[in-house]
Amino acid sequence: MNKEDLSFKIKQSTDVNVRECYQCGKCTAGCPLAEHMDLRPSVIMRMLQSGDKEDEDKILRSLSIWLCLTCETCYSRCPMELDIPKIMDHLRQRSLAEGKVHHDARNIVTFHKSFLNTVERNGRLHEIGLVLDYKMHSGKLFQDITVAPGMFSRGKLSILPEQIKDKKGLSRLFKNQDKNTK
Amino acid sequence: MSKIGVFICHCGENISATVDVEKVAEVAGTLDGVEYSTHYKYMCSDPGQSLIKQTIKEKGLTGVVVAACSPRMHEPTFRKACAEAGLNPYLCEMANLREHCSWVHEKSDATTQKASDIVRTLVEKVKHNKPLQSIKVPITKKALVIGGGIAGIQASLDIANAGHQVVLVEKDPSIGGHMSQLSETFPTLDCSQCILTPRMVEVAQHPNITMMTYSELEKLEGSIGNFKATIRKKAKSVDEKMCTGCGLCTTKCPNKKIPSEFNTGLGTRTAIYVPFPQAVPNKPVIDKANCTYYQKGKCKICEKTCPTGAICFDQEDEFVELEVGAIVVATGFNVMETSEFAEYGYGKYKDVINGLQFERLASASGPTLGEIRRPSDGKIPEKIVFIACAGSRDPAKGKPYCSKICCMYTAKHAMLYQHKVHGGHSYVFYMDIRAAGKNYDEFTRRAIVEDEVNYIRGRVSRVYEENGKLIVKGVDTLLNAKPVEIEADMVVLATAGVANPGSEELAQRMHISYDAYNFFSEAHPKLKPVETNTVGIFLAGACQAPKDIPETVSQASGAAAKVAILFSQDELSRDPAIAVVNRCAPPLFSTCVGCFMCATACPYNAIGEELIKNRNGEVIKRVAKVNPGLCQGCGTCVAFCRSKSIDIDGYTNEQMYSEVMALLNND
Amino acid sequence: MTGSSREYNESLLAISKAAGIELVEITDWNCCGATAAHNLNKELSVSLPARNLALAEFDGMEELVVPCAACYNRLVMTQHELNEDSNLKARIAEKLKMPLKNSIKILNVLQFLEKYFIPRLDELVKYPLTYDVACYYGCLLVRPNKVMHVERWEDPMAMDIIMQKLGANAIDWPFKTECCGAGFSVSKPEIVGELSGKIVRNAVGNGAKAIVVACPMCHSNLDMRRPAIESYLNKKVDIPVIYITQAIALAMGIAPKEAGIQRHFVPVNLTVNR
Amino acid sequence: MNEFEPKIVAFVCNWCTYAGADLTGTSRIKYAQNVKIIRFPCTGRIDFMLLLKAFSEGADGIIVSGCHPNDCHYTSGNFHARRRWITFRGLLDLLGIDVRRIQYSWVSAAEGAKWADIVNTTVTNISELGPYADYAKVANYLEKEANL
Repeated sequence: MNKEDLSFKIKQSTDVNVRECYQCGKCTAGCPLAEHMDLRPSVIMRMLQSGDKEDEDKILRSLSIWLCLTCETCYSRCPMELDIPKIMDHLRQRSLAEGKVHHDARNIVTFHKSFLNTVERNGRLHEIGLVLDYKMHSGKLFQDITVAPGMFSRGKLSILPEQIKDKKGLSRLFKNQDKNTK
Repeated sequence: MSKIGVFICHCGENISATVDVEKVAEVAGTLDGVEYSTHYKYMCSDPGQSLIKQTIKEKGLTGVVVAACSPRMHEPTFRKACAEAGLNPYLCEMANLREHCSWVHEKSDATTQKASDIVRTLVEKVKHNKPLQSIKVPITKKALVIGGGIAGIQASLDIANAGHQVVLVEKDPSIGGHMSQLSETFPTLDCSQCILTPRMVEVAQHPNITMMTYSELEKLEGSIGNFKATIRKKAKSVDEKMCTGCGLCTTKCPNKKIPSEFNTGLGTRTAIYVPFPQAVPNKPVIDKANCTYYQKGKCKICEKTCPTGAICFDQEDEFVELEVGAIVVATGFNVMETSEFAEYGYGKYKDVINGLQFERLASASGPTLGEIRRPSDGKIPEKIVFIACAGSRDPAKGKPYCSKICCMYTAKHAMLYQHKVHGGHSYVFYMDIRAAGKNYDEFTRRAIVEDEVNYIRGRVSRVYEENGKLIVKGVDTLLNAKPVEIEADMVVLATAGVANPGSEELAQRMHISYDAYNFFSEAHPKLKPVETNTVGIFLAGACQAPKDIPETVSQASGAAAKVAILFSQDELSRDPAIAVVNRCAPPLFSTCVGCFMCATACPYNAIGEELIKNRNGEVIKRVAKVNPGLCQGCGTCVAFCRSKSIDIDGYTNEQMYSEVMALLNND
Repeated sequence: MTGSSREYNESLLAISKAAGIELVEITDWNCCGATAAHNLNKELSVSLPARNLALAEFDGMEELVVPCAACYNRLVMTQHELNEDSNLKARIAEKLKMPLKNSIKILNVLQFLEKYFIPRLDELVKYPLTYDVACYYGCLLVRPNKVMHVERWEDPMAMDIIMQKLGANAIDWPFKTECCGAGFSVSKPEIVGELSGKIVRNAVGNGAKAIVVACPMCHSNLDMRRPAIESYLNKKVDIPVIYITQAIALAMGIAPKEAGIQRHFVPVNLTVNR
Repeated sequence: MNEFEPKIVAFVCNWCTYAGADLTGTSRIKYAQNVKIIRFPCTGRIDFMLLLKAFSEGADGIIVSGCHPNDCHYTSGNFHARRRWITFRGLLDLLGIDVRRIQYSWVSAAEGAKWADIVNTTVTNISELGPYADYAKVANYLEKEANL
């Protein structure tokens, strides 16, 4: 492994060695989202093994890494016990840092950011706040408009967020973090 | 004054690539007592050995250190060379510069320094070596073969045909082993039973072979040439001499629903049973755990039925002691329990079976008389999926090794299915096709091209049942990892070959080595594939590692040849590294105080007592005495002796202390 | 859990109260960050749950009952990662400005029920449930199995055993641990429709009259996202989805309203033989 | 590399650990050079006085390794060794030798990788403990007790 290789950086940060993958494909075979992926898990593993820079760029720009739901099925069945979800986390963070997020994945990223925003603001999840934040950033103003009234009538949405007391302590956790989460 | 010769081997480049052999030779030459020191490319070659022999004669050496590979590899070679030059072979020692130095370190000064340290240590040891004479022991020319599968059958026949007595011990009621369960064999598609059963009959009829079925090795003592084996003959509850094998009892036994081991649970048998129609011996045994009489105290229908009165319920296990000179272990293998693979549904879905079960379905003598039918409803499967590497090459849940035989038998299974079910569809999920063997690759190609078996490169992640079909979720890694879903009627898992249960205990009973997976270890991976680390015990077949029939048969014949070679001699030279009790001048005669701690420590009962008498014949002392015929040279007694009166030749206190001191004083 | 999974909270508190078990909330707890954090920011995904662990320790608790499967998963993973990496542990404790022993016992709702309810179910169950149910575990309670150590993770039985004890017939079905689409509930609802749709279809096909869950994410996807499911399956499906705690509440004779049964999108019309 | 290179002697049996160490070589698994092996027929043969001798001659650490329980080529030598080791440990305390300087282990003929592991861990541990300096104490003891 060359120090420049993405596989090397993955090994450094996650302690997962992609060289161990022998391409049996069991991860892809069990992946609930394989059908929707542009690059399937086992293909990503193979591309990482090659160290090809174009391939590495393709991975970071792929939709696949954002479609991964971290359901952990691949990891739990992998005969080599390769922690693919951990690799996916790493790839997502890198894709974000390098500004390579796939177009169709932007709203997924937006949702995650909105989620963390509400958590940072309130310490807890506030669903209306989350959805409003998400809608503002994603532009999907009318999505789920049919669900919301139902949630109100069932007492499932509260207008005011719950807040934690020690906000300072919490914000310390968010500080000195990767700026990408903002 | 010692005159030691040091001979350093390059082993091609195996040693010289990381160790500066010239430097080591130079340093060795300066050691006290070293007369001559040199290095050479291949010390074990003929010129290398000649160099040693010549130097011994020219320089009048009193000891030799060959610094080369492991003594476990070439100690006999170099000791023989020394003997040929007139030097007592036990004055030759080996310094292990390859396995313990050059192969495990990078090239550096520290590596060379370590090599020098090792050489110096052995030089100091050899200074204290004494000439020893090898011990002669007579050989009992009778062999014990453990396991009556094809490996044990072949080994027994070969040894017996060489004119020696053989006792064949089999734990099941019949010999035949796994091969008798197989349908056809690859790559010829011969019927397995058709080629095996004549051999089984030959064993039964051979005048030199004594067959002991339903029996197991209980205990093993002694050593090469003179083992003493205790065999437990499990109670068959049937008198073998009176039974004629008419089989009437098995038709009348009321307990008919016991899963048949021979049919891998796909068929049933009775409590008094013969495992299969062609069994040898064709006489039944009573399975006590499932017999109504043994369990509930009432029934005895078989006894009433038997025309010769051969049933004897009060029979007990019998122990037979055998004296044998050599042992062939041929206990075979088993298939892995696949219950760990919940994702494949084995054990949950009746139509997910393993390869051995498929053999029974495909066998003309099997529960479906050779028709491929689903165990659940007896329907003929229209779509069948074979999953290779179910447990093999799977460090997470199975075994990291390749089971070697599955690629071939899976191709055979798919082929048999296509021959038997016209219009059927078969799929094989595989990772690699390993078909190395004569006509093997041609065989798998035939399955793909002519029989139109669909080979899909990829592993299966999940098998589950939906609407009466087994949904197989796999992947085609050759098509950009495209997910593949097949609605199958039956799934066959090519489960890993594993060591037989009880292998570990058996190995411990015989004191032979076994590997991390409980397969028995050969003495050398390349040059001693049929020997074990315990001389006189040989291996044959899949108890050493999964292997196919031709390979098993070759190894069995190899083991038989080793036994025949051993039996071609009348006596045997044994390593004289045994314990001795010292002698000293009167009035003590020996420093032994007669506490006999040594005797309590000895695992071989090799220590007796001796009375030391003075000139007048009066007993002045009772001391320990080692019986050289029994002592195996473990040296436990030496560590136990508080007066330092017992010592072990080849590993004396003097030698060991010298080694320790030499090793640590490298300034 | 005062939001979309309010009924989970209500039912858990109701059955605990009825069984005389007191549950204490961690003072000033925060959100674990869920998928968002570990997708975007590794350290945050550990530090957020770590804060809760430290708070619980501060409160002097020995056992932490975590009803939400996602929170449970994050907490267990955090505990695991902190124990594997002492540097990370020190760094995070520094940030939290709180000591962190990291030894608290974390129980998910099934383990909690197993420990405190199963031994007493005979006495607590007044109105046995008699219908066929599909117990759905999802991902987070069982995977990664190298950390969760669930027996038979491909075919877990813990919830099935509880439901059998409540009198119901827990059907054997293959989708117990398939993924429902979880984090895509808002951002990719069509994928949730597909993944959850397959699960619902299989449960119905195997004769289940209700799906029992132990995870708010699973619940919201199977219940609230029913329109997306129906559009994927191209037909109407009315199988209700209830929390295991609600099932227990019903069997204990607690009023359906107290267990939040009325809060579901798919009406629950499971009658109890009173 | 550390400045302190510990000297470690390994007392191993011929049948399991020596063969296991051979396998380490055959498998080309690398390990630290500090450990040198002395071959015994069996761990049962190892007189623990030899260990003291090694300390008195300047060893910083010792490995004793043989067959796993039940695997002894001579049936029971490794059991005797284990029993002796338990008694010997007490003696070490008395002599003031840190018991961590002796690594007692089982390595079978099939465990090449395990041998490399044991060597490397022992070297790390002994490096942390530092050089063993109390030769005199042991030498005295040996002179008195073992007449050497």
